[in-house]
Amino acid sequence: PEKLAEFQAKIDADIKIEPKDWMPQGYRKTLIRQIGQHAHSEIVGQLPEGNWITRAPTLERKAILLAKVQDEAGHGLYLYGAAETLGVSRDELTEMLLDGRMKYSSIFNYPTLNWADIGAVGWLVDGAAIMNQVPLQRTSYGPYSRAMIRICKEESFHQRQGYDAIRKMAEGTPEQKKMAQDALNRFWYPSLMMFGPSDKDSVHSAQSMAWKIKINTNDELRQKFVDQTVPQAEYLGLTVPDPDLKWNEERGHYDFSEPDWSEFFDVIKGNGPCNTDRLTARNKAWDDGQWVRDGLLAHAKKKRARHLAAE
Amino acid sequence: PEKLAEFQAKIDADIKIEPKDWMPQGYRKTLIRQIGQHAHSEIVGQLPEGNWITRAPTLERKAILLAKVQDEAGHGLYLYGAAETLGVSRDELTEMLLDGRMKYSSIFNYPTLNWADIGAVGWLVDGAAIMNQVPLQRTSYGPYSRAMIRICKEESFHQRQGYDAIRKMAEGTPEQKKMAQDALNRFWYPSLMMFGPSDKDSVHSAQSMAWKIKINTNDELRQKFVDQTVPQAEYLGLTVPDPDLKWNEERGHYDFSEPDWSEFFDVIKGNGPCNTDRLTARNKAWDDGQWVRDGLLAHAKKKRARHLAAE
Amino acid sequence: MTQDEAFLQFLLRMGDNTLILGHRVSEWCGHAPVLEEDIALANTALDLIGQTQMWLGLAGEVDGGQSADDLAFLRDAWDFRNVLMVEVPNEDFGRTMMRQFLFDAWHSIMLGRLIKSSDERVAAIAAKASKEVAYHLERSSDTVVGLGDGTAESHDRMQAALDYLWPYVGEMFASDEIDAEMAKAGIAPNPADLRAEFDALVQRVLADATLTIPESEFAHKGGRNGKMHTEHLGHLLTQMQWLQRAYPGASW
Amino acid sequence: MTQDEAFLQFLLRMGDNTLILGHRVSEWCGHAPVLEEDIALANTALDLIGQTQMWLGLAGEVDGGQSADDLAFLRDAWDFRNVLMVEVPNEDFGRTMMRQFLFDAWHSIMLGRLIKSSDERVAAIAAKASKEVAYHLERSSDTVVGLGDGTAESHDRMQAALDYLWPYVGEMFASDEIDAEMAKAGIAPNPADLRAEFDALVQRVLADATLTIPESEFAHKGGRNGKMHTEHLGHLLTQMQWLQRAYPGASW
Repeated sequence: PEKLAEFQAKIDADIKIEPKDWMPQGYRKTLIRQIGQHAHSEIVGQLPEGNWITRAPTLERKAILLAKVQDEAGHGLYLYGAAETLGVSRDELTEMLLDGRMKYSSIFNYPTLNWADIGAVGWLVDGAAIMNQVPLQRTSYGPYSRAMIRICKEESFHQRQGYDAIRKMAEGTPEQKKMAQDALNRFWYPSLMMFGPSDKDSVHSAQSMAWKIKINTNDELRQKFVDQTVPQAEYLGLTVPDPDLKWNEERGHYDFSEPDWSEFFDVIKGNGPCNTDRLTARNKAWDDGQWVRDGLLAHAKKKRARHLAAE
Repeated sequence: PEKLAEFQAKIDADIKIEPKDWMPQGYRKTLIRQIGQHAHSEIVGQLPEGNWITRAPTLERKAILLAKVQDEAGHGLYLYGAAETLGVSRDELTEMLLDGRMKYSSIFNYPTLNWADIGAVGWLVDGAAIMNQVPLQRTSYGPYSRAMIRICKEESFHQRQGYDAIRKMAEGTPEQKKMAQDALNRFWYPSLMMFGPSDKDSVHSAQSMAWKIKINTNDELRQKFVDQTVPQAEYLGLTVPDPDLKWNEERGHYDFSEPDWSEFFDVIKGNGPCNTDRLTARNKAWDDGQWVRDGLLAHAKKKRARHLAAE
Repeated sequence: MTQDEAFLQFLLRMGDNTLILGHRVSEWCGHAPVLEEDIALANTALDLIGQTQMWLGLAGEVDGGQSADDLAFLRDAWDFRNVLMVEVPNEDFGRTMMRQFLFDAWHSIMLGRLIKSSDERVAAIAAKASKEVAYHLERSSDTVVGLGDGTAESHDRMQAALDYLWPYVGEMFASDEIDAEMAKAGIAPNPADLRAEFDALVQRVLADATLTIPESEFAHKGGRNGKMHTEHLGHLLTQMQWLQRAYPGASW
Repeated sequence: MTQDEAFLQFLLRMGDNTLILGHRVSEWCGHAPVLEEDIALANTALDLIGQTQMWLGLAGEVDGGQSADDLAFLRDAWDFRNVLMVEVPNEDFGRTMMRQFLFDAWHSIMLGRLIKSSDERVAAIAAKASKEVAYHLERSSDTVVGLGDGTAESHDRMQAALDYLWPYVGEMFASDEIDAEMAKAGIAPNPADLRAEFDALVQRVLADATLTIPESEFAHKGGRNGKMHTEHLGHLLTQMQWLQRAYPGASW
């Protein structure tokens, strides 16, 4: 308890917790879950965008999309690295993803169905992710905080690219504009869900906020996202699929409809449009790649042995 | 030797040899090879045409192509059936195809690269095949002869459909006409090769002709094919890719250039554009289907056992 | 929504189902586990494409003079109205045949009702198609039973196929305002009303196949109204529509 | 054939190689065996697409004002001039990396010569690309050695990949009148002249990988002059060109 008080004092004083520092089990466990899920989201998040790489309409768009998906894999690396400082290996985390013990962001269980979806993912999904992540640059755990700083920089670049891609569609031919609207229709509510259910319904929030693993409430962030995104949609000439959306002068915020939380819980349970396909794809990549990992490992050992023998 | 004379006398008198009749080992062996190769050709022949089923340009064309490929599988069935009357099972023959001990027609080692190829295959490849097969309706072995009668009827239907398909292309847009010409350029010489090397170079021909397993010489059939096909190409407004092709008034036939026989022997050795892919596809179908064949067999046995138990 | 608009949607739903499933089945051509199956699958695909020509042909008429080919080859994914089940990849032969069986079961019941449609054109198409589909159902039922009650491996594969496909079954019986409109006009039954007959049929065959129907009642949706397709449809269209897209206006 | 015509063909050969291989490599995205490989493959694809923009951009200039995108997305299979090797499907990671290694080896040697091209534009592209490709070669060599000299399984898979791909190697060194024209003008080397350096490099790496180079000298051909492609190219284009074909004239 003395240690615990000391620990909390450091956090309150905005001193970062580092891997070798003492920390409560709950703090460690919560962090592993949160960082791991975030890492998995980057990995699974490659799939919906990767779905359009082979169909990107220009060389430039193909290059941008490849670079983006590559960055996401890189974010996965940083985050697995941060999680490893807490004593869990990347392989352990991966196995928990593959057998369903750990989750990834539900947004990636929605399909990408037209090219404007790629813009929408950048604009809305990365937009919502950044909204979540920016405060986490100040999170109490050092390696996590530093990973988030690097990631946020790249993510905001992605978001601008996404907005640019959907703008091009919204300003394009009638079909392109229709694609952009269709993308917004399908991604709007799932994006709002990315902030999680209302904090009233969230069990862990208070402790996580005390530990500065979580900085803002879900509802705060969701409101901020709506306030930021609605004018952008208007600028694009697109209609947010919410008839009750309107500016509330008094609050200084937009009033908006809640997403269908039963859908949210359905998707979490595994019933999203793509849950099965996403996990199948990741399992297949892992299983098919076993011989590669084994081969490279065997070679590394041989090489080391030869090196030692030569000394 | 007495039996042998009797056997030859029956053949000379155009009496069909039937499965239970005595026959020389060489006759049986040659027939198994010939019928087996023919059956395999029907099976492997599904692949180059199947390659365009998912890309057929209209519903009608798709239906025609499906029906045709279905017929070819049917021909495979008849022929394997005929071979089975000689004491070799379909599975044995299949395994010999899959491990390379038996061949299939080399023409199917050429790729189908544009939609006009589908027409060209019907027109030229089926055309050459019919040229080979029509005389075989009179072949000495009863089951083979009867199979050929059924097959020839369907093949000539396919050939007309193929000609119609390429005619549509030749009369179409400039790009379509270019596709038709491109198809003719690629399939002309391989079609000529379908009749085999000149009889001068063929070891087995004399015996096979005495046995009426082979009715005409390769060169006779090739000439007949050229004579029939050149006017059709002219009618289509397409150019046969042979600068030396011309009508020989004296012979009453077209003079034409020999195909590049070194290419022919290269393809037979396994170096055609598609040999590896074709055999890989067939092996994959067979290996992937093992559990299906096993499952259906196991069920049939269970069913029979239940049936017996119920009696 | 006017009755004509609803009728068009109904026809697209019928025709897109057979078009997309026919395409999927045709992918097997030359790759089936046994020669007889190659023939049977090609035959099934052929029937489905033929039915597509009738349904989309009528849809094109109703829609003011488009051809069945225009509808098949020149619409993008969002305009398709097939159930999601027919879009999923073939995977192994087991999943292909299970999908076929589940679809055939619905299809045969649906067509049986459509024979009595108040619209004569619909009734005529249904009369022709239902004979073909009765045969499809017989075959796919036999195969599902044969493989379900075969070896341990074939049983497991068929169970996995059923588990994967079951969440796609519900959409075939989802009813919306279009279905209500069709039912009111006596053109087509309300899909929800077919469920009991479907369940009885499927339960009987799957019991013979020694397979267990999953308990979850969750159903994917979106295909019939075009609001949500699978990612697979777009890939399928790149192949199917290639020539028509690359060489617009040509005649084949 | 004029020198301009030959120059255009040369540029298409360079650009189509990187375009098609870049596409193939990009298919791995999200499916690689290790996260680091996902990143490396995406990076390779990205470089190749960037090089495509330069080569096809120059080709389009020479050809009278087409854009690199026009050339990439609006030509049909017969207009492509890449070697056949870059068309073959990825298959497993082993074949993908072996193909990459064989191509990188040729590519790095070729670019090394092109740096000294008499055409400044070619020299400039080569200078930029050769830095990237030196890194590709380093990586693919390491991987080929690591997997060839890894486990028994990884060794066998790499040997199978080499056996499959070897007949596609010869085409990279086939010389025709276009190459002669380019060599005469000092724009590009005669490919045949690169073979000795290639053989030395490849033999060294494959020896480290404990792999055996097949004896057959047979070489598939047809890609560089467009007379014969593989059946795979057409399927690749259905995906690659889909949007441009379906929505002609749109700006993305």
